[in-house]
Amino acid sequence: MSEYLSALRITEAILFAAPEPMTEAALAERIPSNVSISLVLGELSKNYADRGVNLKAVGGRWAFRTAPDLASFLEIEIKVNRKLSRAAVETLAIIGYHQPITRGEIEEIRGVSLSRGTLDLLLELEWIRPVGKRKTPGRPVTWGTSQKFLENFNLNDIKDLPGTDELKAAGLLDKRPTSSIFGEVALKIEEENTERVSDGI
Amino acid sequence: MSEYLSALRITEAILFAAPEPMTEAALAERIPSNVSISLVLGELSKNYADRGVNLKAVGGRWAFRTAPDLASFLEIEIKVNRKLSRAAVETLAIIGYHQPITRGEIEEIRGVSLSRGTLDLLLELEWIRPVGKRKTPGRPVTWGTSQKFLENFNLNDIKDLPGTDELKAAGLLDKRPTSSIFGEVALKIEEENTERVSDGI
Amino acid sequence: MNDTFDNFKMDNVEADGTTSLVVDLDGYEGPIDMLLDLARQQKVDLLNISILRLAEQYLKFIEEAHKLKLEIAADYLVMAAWLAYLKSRLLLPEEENDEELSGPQMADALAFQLRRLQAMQEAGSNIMQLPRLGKDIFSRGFPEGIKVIRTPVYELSLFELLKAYGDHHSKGTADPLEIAPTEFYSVDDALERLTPFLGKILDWSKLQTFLPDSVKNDVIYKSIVASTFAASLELAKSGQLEIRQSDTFSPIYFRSKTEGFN
Repeated sequence: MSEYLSALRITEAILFAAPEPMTEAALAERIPSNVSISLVLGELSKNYADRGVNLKAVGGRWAFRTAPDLASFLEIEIKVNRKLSRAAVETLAIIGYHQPITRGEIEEIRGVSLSRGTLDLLLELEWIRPVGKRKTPGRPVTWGTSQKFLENFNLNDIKDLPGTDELKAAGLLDKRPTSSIFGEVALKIEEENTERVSDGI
Repeated sequence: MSEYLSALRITEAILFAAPEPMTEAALAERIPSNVSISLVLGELSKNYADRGVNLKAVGGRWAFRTAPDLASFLEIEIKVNRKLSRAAVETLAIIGYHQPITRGEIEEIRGVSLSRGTLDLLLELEWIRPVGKRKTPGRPVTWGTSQKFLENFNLNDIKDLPGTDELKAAGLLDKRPTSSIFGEVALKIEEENTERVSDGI
Repeated sequence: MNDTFDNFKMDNVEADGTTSLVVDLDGYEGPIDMLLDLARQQKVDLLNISILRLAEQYLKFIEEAHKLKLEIAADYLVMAAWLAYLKSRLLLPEEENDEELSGPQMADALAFQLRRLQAMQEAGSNIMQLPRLGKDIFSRGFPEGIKVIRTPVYELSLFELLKAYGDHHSKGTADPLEIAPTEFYSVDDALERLTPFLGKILDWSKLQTFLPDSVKNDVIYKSIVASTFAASLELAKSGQLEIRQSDTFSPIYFRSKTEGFN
């Protein structure tokens, strides 16, 4: 058996057996060193493109997934998906498109203070994660989406979120506070919000 | 898409996603009724026969399994650094200094009985070896250190192990803990001791 | 804050009498969200929205709510105050003022905020429509897993080996305890050093002048200073020395005690 064919089979087997998506680097370690893993993954994903199972890159890692168009045939059991609140969906989108972003900035965009459970819920779903601290007074935590978020929504990269380019072109991914333009009244709103937030904690 | 092709894709996806092997009957329920499931399964298993993943019937139920010849590629060997137990280190040292020595004699020196695994582990590491039998009732095995022991500790000969006097000079026969209140001086003393030990090798 | 408006609906008949505006506050996510909904009901592109008209609608709503003696959350009232101010700025001729934004600039800022929030609301529903893992697409149901084989590697240095032997060895034998000589300066050493000077220190002299010259390192130096000080206290107690220090951490001076000087 040629080394290339062997690499194809090994990669296929590993990706089938692995419980989690795998990085190219981890896969490359397991195939003959003179075979390019990108070539192998390219051929495999082409092989599987029209099948019931596809080979996909999710969150920069590779995994087999059932083809999206077969969803209706695969509802083996009815899963009770907790429906996310409007606030949670909106917050998730804001974090997705504006990350890294602080709680305060999310509140700016939504024009309302975040209720207690919203970030908690997204954190519990492991869709968001703290990614750092803003170098501003108080050093607030900044939030971003997680690997699990990408895997759950079948995205390879955060740039693959629907409409990213259009939103960017329209200047809508600007998280600058509009309140700075609102003047004193806005400052008052902000203060009240801040108080409420800290009350809530 | 033809119904047959659709049935192939659905079956493939179901078998991939199913948490356990599936019967033909259960699969038949999910594909267009005018397509024969046996035909579909036959074609799929032929498709996958030479691949990294095979479709197999086990006990009348169908499942994807990684190809048996690839088993070795589905293993990861991880080297884990472990610390030897105190008992093992002490036993090894006693064998080093008192060889040839029987198990009973080791126990006498240590004042406690040797637990089951201690000698086994040292033997498995190939640091000790049986060197003969004591000419006493029961003819117990005597133990000594191996070539690998010498290699591991970078010794030319077992006689190069520092003698009791040298150990004492190096402070290794002294139970008094080096007190931290002596500060830098103590540290310096300790360093000197360590140097003296390595000089002795 | 939404519970304030539970199940509250009101009809707002437009000035032209054509559009019936239904405002249901139950489920609004704050005043901007409500403004956005009012804006959507204008059925024009947000880029061309009339902020003035929007402000009027919002104010009208707040007014109606007041008439019905509804309790309104502070956020909504603050927004009303701001919109009233914006409205006046938009209607009155602009004064020259560099420090403040003009009415139209303020309106633009609000329009931007509305557009941005709307974009995020749409983005949210787009995200939720993506095929989801475990709902629309599935991973391997029965992953065989990658077997991890752990090979233990034992590392032992000669030092550890010898140490173990030494520790064990000293456990059993009752060796006499040998105390290693320390290089530290004892109080006795200091007394010995100070004694020859007694009776000869006619003027106040710094403690440091009595220290031995060849000091090897800092720790030892500190021990000498401490011991010398302790010794000087001893000598002062026995009436052979006087000690002076003018302030905390300031230099310490010694002088021989002269008989009958007091």
